Amino acid sequence: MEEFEDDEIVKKIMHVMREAPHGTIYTYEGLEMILIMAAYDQDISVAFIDDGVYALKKGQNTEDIEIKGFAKTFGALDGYDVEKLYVDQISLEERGLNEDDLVVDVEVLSSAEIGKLMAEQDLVVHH
Amino acid sequence: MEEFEDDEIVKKIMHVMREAPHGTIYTYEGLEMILIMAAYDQDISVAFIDDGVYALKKGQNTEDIEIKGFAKTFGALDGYDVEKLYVDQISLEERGLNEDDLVVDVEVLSSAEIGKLMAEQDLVVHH
Amino acid sequence: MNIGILLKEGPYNHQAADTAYKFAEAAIKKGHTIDAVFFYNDGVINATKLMDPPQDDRHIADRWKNLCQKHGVQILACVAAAKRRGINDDVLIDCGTITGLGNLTDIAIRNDRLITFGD
Amino acid sequence: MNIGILLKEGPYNHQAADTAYKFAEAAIKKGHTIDAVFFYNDGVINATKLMDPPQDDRHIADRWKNLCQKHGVQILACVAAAKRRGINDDVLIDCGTITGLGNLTDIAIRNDRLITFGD
Amino acid sequence: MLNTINKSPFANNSFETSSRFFQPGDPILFIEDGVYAVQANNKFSNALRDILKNNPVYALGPDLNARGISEITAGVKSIGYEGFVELVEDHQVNSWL
Amino acid sequence: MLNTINKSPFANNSFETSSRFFQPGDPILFIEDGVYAVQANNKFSNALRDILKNNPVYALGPDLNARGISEITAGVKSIGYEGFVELVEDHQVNSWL
Repeated sequence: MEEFEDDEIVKKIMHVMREAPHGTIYTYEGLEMILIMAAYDQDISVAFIDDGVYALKKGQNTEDIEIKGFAKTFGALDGYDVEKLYVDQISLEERGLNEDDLVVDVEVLSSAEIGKLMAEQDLVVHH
Repeated sequence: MEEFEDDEIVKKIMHVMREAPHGTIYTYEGLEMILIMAAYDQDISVAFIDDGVYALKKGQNTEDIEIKGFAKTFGALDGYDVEKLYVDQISLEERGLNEDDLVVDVEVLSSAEIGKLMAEQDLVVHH
Repeated sequence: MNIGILLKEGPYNHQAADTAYKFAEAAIKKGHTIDAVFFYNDGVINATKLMDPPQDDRHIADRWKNLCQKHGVQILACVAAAKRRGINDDVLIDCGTITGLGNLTDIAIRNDRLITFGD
Repeated sequence: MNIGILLKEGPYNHQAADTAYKFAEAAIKKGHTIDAVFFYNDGVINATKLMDPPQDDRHIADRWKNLCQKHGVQILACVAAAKRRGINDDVLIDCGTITGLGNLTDIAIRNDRLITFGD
Repeated sequence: MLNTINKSPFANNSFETSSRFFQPGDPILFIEDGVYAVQANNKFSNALRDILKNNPVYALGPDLNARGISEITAGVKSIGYEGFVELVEDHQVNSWL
Repeated sequence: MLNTINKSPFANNSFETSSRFFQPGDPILFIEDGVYAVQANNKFSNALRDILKNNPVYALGPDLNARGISEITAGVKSIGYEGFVELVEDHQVNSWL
């Protein structure tokens, strides 16, 4: 694979958010990675699984813990051409949440459906 | 409390091992802390709960992962005057282990019994 | 009341450093003495003066330095843990000290509380 | 086969740095090319030359330096993650480079695999 | 003894395990990602109600707000960092990690 | 796609969760503290046997040895770092963290 071809290659890259926000930085630094990779015109998707769904919860206000919030950025990902947001249905239900609780429109899928999408990727990165 | 009294004070300090060995350093650096505190003639005990019981498993050989093993040191803690080793019975059973699988003689107690001992401590440190 | 703090995770990656600081701040405000903040495990990364977060973010190393300079809180990093992770006197924050676990034992003995923050 | 590695945890505290290294070593032995090891999150702590573990323990920073010097593996640390944790050019291991996430994206694009190690 | 729990009960077993060790009357304080345990009507609500029979239960308000948790299980009290300090004034601390 | 799992199934839900996403035929590789899942006769043995019906399952031998695990669930194959590399030759990798 030669260097000059890089610009023409579009890889299917899925980012997986599986950790709760704020307790650790993984979701936030993961979001930074997503934004950069999207700027390189790759075929980006993001899957929210387990506590990762909490990253999308409405009403987060991090002022009192003095950590920068980022729910708004997740809500504006389509502005960065990241439009494929998948949420694992069981993860949502287990947490007593539904789509109305989330800051952005997402596609709620079964774990099997997300598993099939994972299988189609060139790259899966967990954060 | 004045400085010169320090030597005379004996505090009841319980160290809690709840993480598996080797995947993280907490058990190993926790052991280093136990050894130092024991040298200060404190009343030290160690409770092994959840995956912490794996720290005592016989037959650990870390050669191929090139990480220093430390099961032998746990087995020799009585030489450092650390003789109160408590193992949570449920944690042992859940992992299909029994006392014969461990590198050292321990007191196997119920969670309630260990909880009572915790309540008597001046200090509890989780590793 | 005299309180020691044991911090077991590095800055930014885990909230532990933030919670420990907010707790210390509130305790001081209520008239308590924070004797020391002792960094252990990855907690020693809190002690580097090279930390350089984005301008609009909190500066965790400066928080520890200020606790030390303004409120006399000892800011201590365990030497063995620090050496493993590349923290030495060359990069140590002002007012911080690299020390041994014996010092932590003294802190545990002489204070009314030793409170652990980690992950 | 061309392989990139993404390492998300610091040395010693998590086994991830050890597994990543052992994997890289085995891949090179089997004739594959490790294009780069990219440090992210607390992984950037792997890039400090101040690391000074006990003599009888493995030296993780030296492992990365050797991979770079002997096998041409790029050793890269994300600049934003590095700044938060006090890693800059002053403490960077020989043969290492501080770089941006764009570089990681290039690595993801040009290699057959990008394998994540973390915790 | 004050028991603090800082991990999400969905991801980690610290909530489930620690509850076997609580003594009657011990206060329990959820902090950081631990506060997800007290969100109303989730799968830990029943376990929490059992604990509330014998133990006062608190959650750190700043952490609840950060995570957008506005409805919490009845009987759980939201407190600030000052409240955390007040609990520490009255109790030794057992920080479950 | 090769799925790697590196957390103890007792402490973390990554084994339980990831198994909902496996595709038939996908190899599964347990590494680091993940290898506790394949210890014979523990509470995950049944879940593992279900997975073995549709997926080849491996565990990293150096990690098994480090943890003193000598008996593993029937059907699980112990491999070295070279075996890990061979799996990577044949598959993209999904590292569950």
